[in-house]
Amino acid sequence: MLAFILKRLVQGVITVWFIATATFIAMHAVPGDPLRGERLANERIRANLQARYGLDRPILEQYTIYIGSMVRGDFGISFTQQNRRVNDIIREHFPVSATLGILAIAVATFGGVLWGALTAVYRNRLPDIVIMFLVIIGISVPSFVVAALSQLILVSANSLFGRSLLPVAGWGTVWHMLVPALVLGLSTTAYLTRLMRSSMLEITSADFVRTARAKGLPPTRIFLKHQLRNAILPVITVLGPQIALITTGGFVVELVFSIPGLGRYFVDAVQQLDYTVIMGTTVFYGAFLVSMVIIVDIVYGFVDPRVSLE
Amino acid sequence: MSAVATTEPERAVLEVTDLHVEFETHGGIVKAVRGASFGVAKGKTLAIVGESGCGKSVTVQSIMGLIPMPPGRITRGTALLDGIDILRSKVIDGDEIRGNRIGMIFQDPMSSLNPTMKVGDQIAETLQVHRGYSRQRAFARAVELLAMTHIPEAERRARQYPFAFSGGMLQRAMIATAIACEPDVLIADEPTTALDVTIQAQLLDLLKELQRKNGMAIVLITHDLGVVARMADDVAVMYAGEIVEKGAAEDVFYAAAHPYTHGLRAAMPSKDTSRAAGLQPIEGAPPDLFAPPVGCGYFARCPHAMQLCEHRHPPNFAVGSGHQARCWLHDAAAPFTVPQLQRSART
Amino acid sequence: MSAAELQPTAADFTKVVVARETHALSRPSLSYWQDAWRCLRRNGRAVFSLWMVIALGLFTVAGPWLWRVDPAAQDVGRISQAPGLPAVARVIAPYVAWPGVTVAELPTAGSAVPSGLRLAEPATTQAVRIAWDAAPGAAGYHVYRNLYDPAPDRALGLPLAEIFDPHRVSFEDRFDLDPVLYWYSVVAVDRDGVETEDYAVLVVEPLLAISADEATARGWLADGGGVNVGDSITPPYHPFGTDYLGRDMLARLMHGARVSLFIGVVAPLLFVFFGIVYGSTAGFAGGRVDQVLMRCADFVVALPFLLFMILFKIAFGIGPGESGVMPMLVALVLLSWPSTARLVRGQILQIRNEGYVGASRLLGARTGYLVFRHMVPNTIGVILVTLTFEVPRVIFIEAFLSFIGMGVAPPTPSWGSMSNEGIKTMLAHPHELLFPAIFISVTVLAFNLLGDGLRDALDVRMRGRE
Amino acid sequence: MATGNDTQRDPLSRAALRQLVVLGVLSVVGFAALLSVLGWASSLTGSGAAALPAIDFATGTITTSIRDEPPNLDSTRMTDSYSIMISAHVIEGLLRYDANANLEPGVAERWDIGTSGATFWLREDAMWSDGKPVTAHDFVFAWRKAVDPATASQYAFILYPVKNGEAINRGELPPEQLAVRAVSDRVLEVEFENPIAYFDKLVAAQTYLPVREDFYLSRQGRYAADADDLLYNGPFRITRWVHGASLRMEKNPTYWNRDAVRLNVVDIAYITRDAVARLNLFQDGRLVDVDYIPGEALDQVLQQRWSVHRYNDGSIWFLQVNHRPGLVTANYHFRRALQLANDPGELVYKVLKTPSYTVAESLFPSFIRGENGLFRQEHPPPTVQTDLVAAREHLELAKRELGIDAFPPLVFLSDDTPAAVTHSEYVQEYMRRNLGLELRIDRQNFRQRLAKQEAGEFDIALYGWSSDYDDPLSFGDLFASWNLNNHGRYNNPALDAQVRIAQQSLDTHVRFAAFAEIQRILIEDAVIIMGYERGVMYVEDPRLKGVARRAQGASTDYTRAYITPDP
Repeated sequence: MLAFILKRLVQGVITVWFIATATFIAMHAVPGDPLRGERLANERIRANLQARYGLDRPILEQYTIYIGSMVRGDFGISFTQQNRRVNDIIREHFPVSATLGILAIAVATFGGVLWGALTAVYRNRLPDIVIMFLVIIGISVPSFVVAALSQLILVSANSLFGRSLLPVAGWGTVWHMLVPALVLGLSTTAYLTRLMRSSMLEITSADFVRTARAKGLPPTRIFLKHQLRNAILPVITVLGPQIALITTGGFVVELVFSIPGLGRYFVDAVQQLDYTVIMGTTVFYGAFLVSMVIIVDIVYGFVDPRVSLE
Repeated sequence: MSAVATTEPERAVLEVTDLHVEFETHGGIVKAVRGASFGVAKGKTLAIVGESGCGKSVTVQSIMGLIPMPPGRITRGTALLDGIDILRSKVIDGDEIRGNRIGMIFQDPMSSLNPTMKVGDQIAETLQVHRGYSRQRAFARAVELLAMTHIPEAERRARQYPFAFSGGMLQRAMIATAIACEPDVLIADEPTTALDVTIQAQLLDLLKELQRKNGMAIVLITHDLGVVARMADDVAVMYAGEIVEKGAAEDVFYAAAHPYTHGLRAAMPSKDTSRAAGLQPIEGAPPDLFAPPVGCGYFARCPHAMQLCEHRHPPNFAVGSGHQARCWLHDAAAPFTVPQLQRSART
Repeated sequence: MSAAELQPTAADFTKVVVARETHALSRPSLSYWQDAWRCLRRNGRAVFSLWMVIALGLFTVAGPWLWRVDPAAQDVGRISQAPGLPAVARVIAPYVAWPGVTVAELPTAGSAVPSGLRLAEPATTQAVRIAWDAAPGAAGYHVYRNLYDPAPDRALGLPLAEIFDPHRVSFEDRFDLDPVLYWYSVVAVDRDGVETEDYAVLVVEPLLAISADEATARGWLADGGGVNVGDSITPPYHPFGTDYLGRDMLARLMHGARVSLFIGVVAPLLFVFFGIVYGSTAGFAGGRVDQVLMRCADFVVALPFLLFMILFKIAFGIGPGESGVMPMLVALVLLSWPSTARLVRGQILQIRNEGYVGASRLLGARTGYLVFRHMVPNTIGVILVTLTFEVPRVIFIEAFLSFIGMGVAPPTPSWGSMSNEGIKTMLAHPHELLFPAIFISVTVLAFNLLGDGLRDALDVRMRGRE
Repeated sequence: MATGNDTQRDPLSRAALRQLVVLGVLSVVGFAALLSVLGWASSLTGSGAAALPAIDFATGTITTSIRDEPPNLDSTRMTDSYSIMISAHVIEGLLRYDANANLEPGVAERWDIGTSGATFWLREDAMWSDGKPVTAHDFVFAWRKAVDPATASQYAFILYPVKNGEAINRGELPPEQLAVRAVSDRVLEVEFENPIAYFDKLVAAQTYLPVREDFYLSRQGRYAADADDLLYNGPFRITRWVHGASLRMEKNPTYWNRDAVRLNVVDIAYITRDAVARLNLFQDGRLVDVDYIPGEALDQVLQQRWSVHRYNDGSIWFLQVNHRPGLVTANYHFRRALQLANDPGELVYKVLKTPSYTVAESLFPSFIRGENGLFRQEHPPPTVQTDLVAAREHLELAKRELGIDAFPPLVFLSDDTPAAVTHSEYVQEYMRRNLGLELRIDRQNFRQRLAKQEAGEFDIALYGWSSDYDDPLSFGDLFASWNLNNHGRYNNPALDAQVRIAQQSLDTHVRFAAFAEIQRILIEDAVIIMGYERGVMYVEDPRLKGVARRAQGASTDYTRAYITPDP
C-alpha cells in the first residue's frame, strides 16, 4: 500500500513538472507584452522592469531559474501587483477557494448519491421525472444566473423577515459559506445524480443482488451493503476531475458573492499575461489536483477490491 | 385437478401443489408454469428436468420469491414447508424462511457473489442475520463451512474477494453460503451447468456428502440427464410449464411412461446406443406459452399423438407406485401400440 | 372438463398424423439494432425527445428561410423590447435641435419653487421639451425624471441635468424615452449647489413617434414609402422581442443555433469518443500502460484552458474579428476528454474479468473487437450520461470565450453569448436571458431523454423490464 | 428490486426509501459538521468580516465597498484609481483637493510658485502615524524614488516638469541631481525644467506624496504590501487589510487636521466587480453607498426609491483612426465621412442608456475650467450636424483619392467592458448599414488593447482618455506628434505649435486661446469621431453627507463626510 502511494507521488511530481513546463512554453508563445502599463513607460523603465523580472534573459535560462525557484517554493512576484509575492496571493486566497470547493464537493457527493439512488428506486415514476427535470434545469442554466438568482432570493428573504437571516455576500463566518457552496455544487450534484441513477439501475439487475435476496437478507442491508456500495464506484472515479472543475469554476460564484478566492486570479492572470501568477496558480493548482486524484484512487482501491493497489 | 394423490413413503419436507405462475409482458401474458406439483422428502434429492424454457427455473424462483412482482404473478397453488404455505404468508417477506430454512445456489457463480465484499463475509452474513451470530463467530463458522466444501486454506481464502476465486471454488463458496444455516431444503438451480465436467462431478459428490451429513432435501434443477442419474432419488420431468412425469429415478429412467421422457432418453448418448442408430433428436420446439395448447403440450411433437390429445388435457395417470405420467396412452381405453412405454397398471 | 366428456370413447384414441410443419416463427426475428429501435420507439419519452431533436434541427436549418430577418439589423429605437405586439407609432418631422427657453432678467419675488412647469411642445419619444418660470434667488436648476411618483419621500429619481445658468429655464430630454408615464421634477439650486427642499413636478406620457427617414433607417418601412407626417405606422413584429441592441431575438436564436449546436453537439461527441477509446485502452491494457495513460490524463486536466485557447486561436491564424469556432473546437476536444476517459476506464476495469469477456477472448476475438463489441456497450449507460452533461458545459464555455473575444466574432450570435448578455439585464428584461436559456435547456432535455431511451434500448438486460 | 408502479408493497423499495431517508439525515448532519469545522478554520485566517450594518452611529462607522483590490499603495509606483482613492485617505501631500475640487493646504501651510521654481513651507504639526514629524526630506526622497529608473514607475513622466526629472528617468543623470532641495525640515524648494503655470495642480497628484526614507528601507522592498508596511500622515490609517476581501481605515490620531475629520471608521468590507451583488448588499442594509451602477440596474434603483446621483469620472471616449501613412484610414475624406455619419446622441441616449453618460462635443470634457467660467462656455467647439448623404459623398471622394472601388474589411479595436462591447457592436452595424463599411471587432482586454494600439495594429480604435492633473493640457497634448499616447500617429505641425504654446506660456488667456485652437483643429480635421463623456451613477444612504465625488484626485473622498440620524 505504502509502495503504491510512493509510486503515485513520484508520478505526481513528474506530472506537475510537465504541467509547469507546458504552461511556461504556452505562456511565452502568447504574444503581448506582460509589462504593458496604463501609461507608456520609456525604454529605460521598460528595461528596468524586464531586468527585475528576468525577462531580458533567454527563454531557456528564464525557465531553469523559474523551475529552480519553484522547487524552493518561491513563485516570484506578481507583475500587476508589484509588491505582492505570488506565495502570499496563494497563501491568502487558496484556502478560501479550497474551503468553498470542498463544501461544494460534499454537497455534490451527498446530494448526487442520494438523489441518484432515489431516482433509481422510483425509476420512470413521478419522483424520477421531477428530479430529472430539476437536474436539467440545474445544468442548463448558466452558473452566473443561478448565483445571481440565489443572491436575489437571499435579499428578498432578508427584507421579508426584517432581519438578516443569511449574509448576502462577503466571507468569513459559517453563514457566508452556505449559499455559495450550494450554488457552486449545483451542476456537479446534477451530474452525479444522473451518474448514480444509471449505475444504480445496472446494479439492480445484477445476479449478486438476486443471491442476496435468496440469502434472505433484510432489504435495508441488501440496499446498503450490496447495491449502494457497488453503484457508488463510477461516482468516485469521476470525483477527481470534478474537484478540478469546481475549484476553477468558483470564479463566477466568488465574483457574485464577493469571496476573496483564487478563481479571479486564474482568469485575470491569463488576460493580463501576469507570468508569475499564471505559473504560480497553475502549478499550485496542478499539484492540488494531482494529490486529489491520488487520494481518490486510494479511496477507490479500498472501495473496489478488483482494482488492486499493488 | 390431478386424479391421484401422491403417496410418498416419508413425509415431504417441501410440498408444492398446483403452482401457476404468469408474466405480464408487451406481447401479452406468458403462462410460464401451468400447474406444477411435486414434493421432496428429508434427505432425498428431487431432480426437475426439462428443456431450457420449460419453466423449471421460474418454478423454484417463484417459490423463493425472487421473481419481480409485477411483471410476474403467482396466480394459484401452494408450497408447504412443514405445513406453512410459504407462497401466501407474509412469512416469505419476513425472511425467516429464505436463506434460513431454504438455501439456494445459482447457475453462474462468477457473477452471483458481491464483487466488493470478502467471500467469508458473504457467508457469515446469513449467520449474522438468521442466527444472530457476532461478526467474529460468524466469520469463524464461515471458514469452517468453506473447509467443509473442500476449499484448501479456507482461513486465507475467506479473506479474499470473489475475483480471486475460480468458477468451481466460487460455486463451493455459494454452497457454503446456502448451507450456512443448515436449511431443511437446498434448491440448486442448474448449479453445474457453467462448470466443466470434472468440477461438476466433485460438486455433485459434495452435495451428496452434505446431504448425508445434515439430512437436507435437495431440489436440483437441470437439463443434464447425466447429473440426474448421478444425484436424483426422484425425478420430475417438466415440459411447457407442466410436470408431465414424476416418480423414482429408476422408474422414470428405465421405464419412461411419457413419450417426452422417452424422447429425452433417446436423445442422450449411453453405452448401448448403437453407432448406426445414432441419437434421435426430438423434432419441433416447445409450444408458445403466450397461448398454451388446450390439450397435451407435447401433442405437436409426440409420435403417438391421438385425437383427444389435442383437445383434452391429459390427467395424471398412476403408472406404478409413486410413478405418474400425464399421457392419454395410459388411459384404460387407449390401445397400447407402443411396446417400450411402461404399461401402466390399470386402475 | 365437463362431466359428459369424462369417459373417452374408443374413437378418441384413433392415431392422427400431426403435420410436422416447420417451426413457424411467431414474430419476425429482429437484429440487435432493430430490436433496439423497436424498444426505443415504445419508450414514449424517447420518441418525444427524438421529435425535439428533429425540431431543433429544423429550427436551425430551415428557420432562417422561414423567418427572413437579418439577425445583425439593429433597431435602436426598440432596444430590449419584450415579446408582444408592437405599438403603433406616429410619424413626425425629423429631429431639429431645440434652442430652449431663456429669460432675460431674473424675478426678485415669488415662490422659491420653479412655478409654471409645463411642456413646451407635445411630448414624443423623440424628445420631451419642458420649460418653467424662473425662481427668484436660484443660481441654477436640477432636473430629475422618475418612473414613480416622487411624492412621499422626495425620491426624485434619475438626475438628468444640472443647469448652472439661472437664465436658462428649459430642458430637452432625449434620454431613452419610452411611451410610459414619467414624473419630471425641477429643483432650484442656490449659489453653492444646494437644492431647495421643495420641487415642481410634471407628469408626462410621451407619444411613440418616429421620423420618416429614421423609420426607413431602422427598417420599419420598405424605402420611405410615401409616408408623411401624421400617419401612423406599425414597426416590424418581433415575436421573441429584441436584445440589447434592438436586434430580433428569434433571428438571432436561429443563427445562434448553428454555432451553439455545432459546438455543443459535435465537440462533446468527438471528445467523449476519444475519451472512450483512451479510457478503454487504459482500462483494458492495465498495468504500466494504464498508469502512463492515466497520468497523461491528469496532466491534461490541470492545464489552464484559457491559455491554450489563446494559443490555438493564434496557431490557426485567426485574425482579429474572425470567427474562432474551429480553434475553439480543437481546444475543447484536446482538453476536455479526461473525465470521460477516467470514467470509462473505471467501468472497463470492472467488466474486464467478467465471464463473457473471457469466453469471447477464447473464441479468438481480437482486442479491438473485444473492447468495442463487448466492453464498451456495457458502459453505454454511464457514457450517455456524461455525453448529455458535456453539451451544456461546452455551450457555456463557448459563451465565455466569445465574450472575451476568442470565440464567435460579433455580430454572429450564439446561444451562450446571448445568455451571457441577457444575464446583465436579468431583472429588467428577463426575456433576453429566458429564450436562449430555454433553448439550451430544451437541447439538454432532448439529449438527456434520448440518452435515457438509448441506454434502455441498447442495454439488453434492461430490455425485459418495462 | 421492483420496477413496477406499486412501490409501497414491494419490500426492497420500501426499505430503500427508509434507508435513503436515514442517509439523507446523516449527510445533512455531516455537512453541517464539515461547515462548522471549515467555518472555524477560515475565521482563524482572520478574514472574518462579520455582517456589519451600513452605518453604526455608536462607533461612527460607515461600511462601503470598492470594485477592485488596490494593486499597489506605493505612491511612487501607483497607477490605478483604487490605489489613488485609498492613498488619498491615508497619506497627504503638500496640497489636497477640497469638496469642490479646488486646492487647499495639506502638509504645506504656505507655498509660492514663481516662474523658475516654487517654495513650500511645511506645517509644524504634520505628523506620521508613528509620531515622527513629516519633513521636507520625505518629499525629496519620494520624488527622487519616483523618478529613479530603477523604480521603473510608469508615472515618472509627471515629475518631468522638475528640473533634470526627464534626464534622470532616462538614466542620463543620477537621482540626486533632481532639482528639489530640503532647505530645512520645514522648507522645500523646487526648480522647474521650464516655466510651468499649473505646478500646484501637479503637486496634488499621487506621485508627489511623501515617503519616509528610513521606514521605506526598513521594509526591504515590501513597502506598502500590507497594512503595517505603510506610514500614514493622512486623515485615516489602514488598520486591517485582507487582500481581495476587505480594507479597514480608522481615523488617524496623529493627523494635524483631525478635528475636521468627523468619521471614526471607513470600513471597506466588500471587494467585488459585480454591481448587482453590491446593490443587493445596499438593499440588505450592509453598504452605505454603491457606485458604478450599470444602466440596466437603474430600474431596480428607482423601484426601491433610493436617492440616485451621478458625477463625471473625467474620462472621454471616442473613435480614433490610424493615421500611419499608406493606410486607407489616414485619408481625410474617409475620416470626414465617419465624422459626418456619426450620431453620438443616438449612442448615448438610446444604446448606452446610462444618465451619467453625456454626449461628447470636444476633446476637452464639459467640466474643464476656463479662465473664470467653464472652458466650453468661453470657447464653444464647432458643431457637427449628422448628415448621411454628405458622409457618403466624402466616402466616394476618399475611394477616388485612394484609387480603390471598395474599402477592405477594417480592424476595429475595442475593450471587453460591457459599455465597450455594446458600443463596438453598435458602431459595427451602424457603419455597415449607413456606409457599407465592414468592421471586424478585435475585442481585447485593457492591457492587450493598449499594446495593440501602441503597435498600430488597428484601423479604427475605441479610445478613452482621462486627465492625470487638473489642467486642460493633460487632454490638449494628447494628439501632439511626439506624444507616445498618440497611438494613431496623427501628425499636424499646426496642432503641435499650439500645444507648445499651451505648454510653455504663463499667460492663461494665451493658453486658453491655444486650447480653443487645438479643439477646432481636431474637429475640423476630423481626427476624433465623438463618443461620450463617461460619468458614474451612484446611490447613497441619505443619512451620509459631505462625501466628495469628482474627477480629480480620489474619485470618492470620505475625509470630510459625516453621518446624521435624520436625513
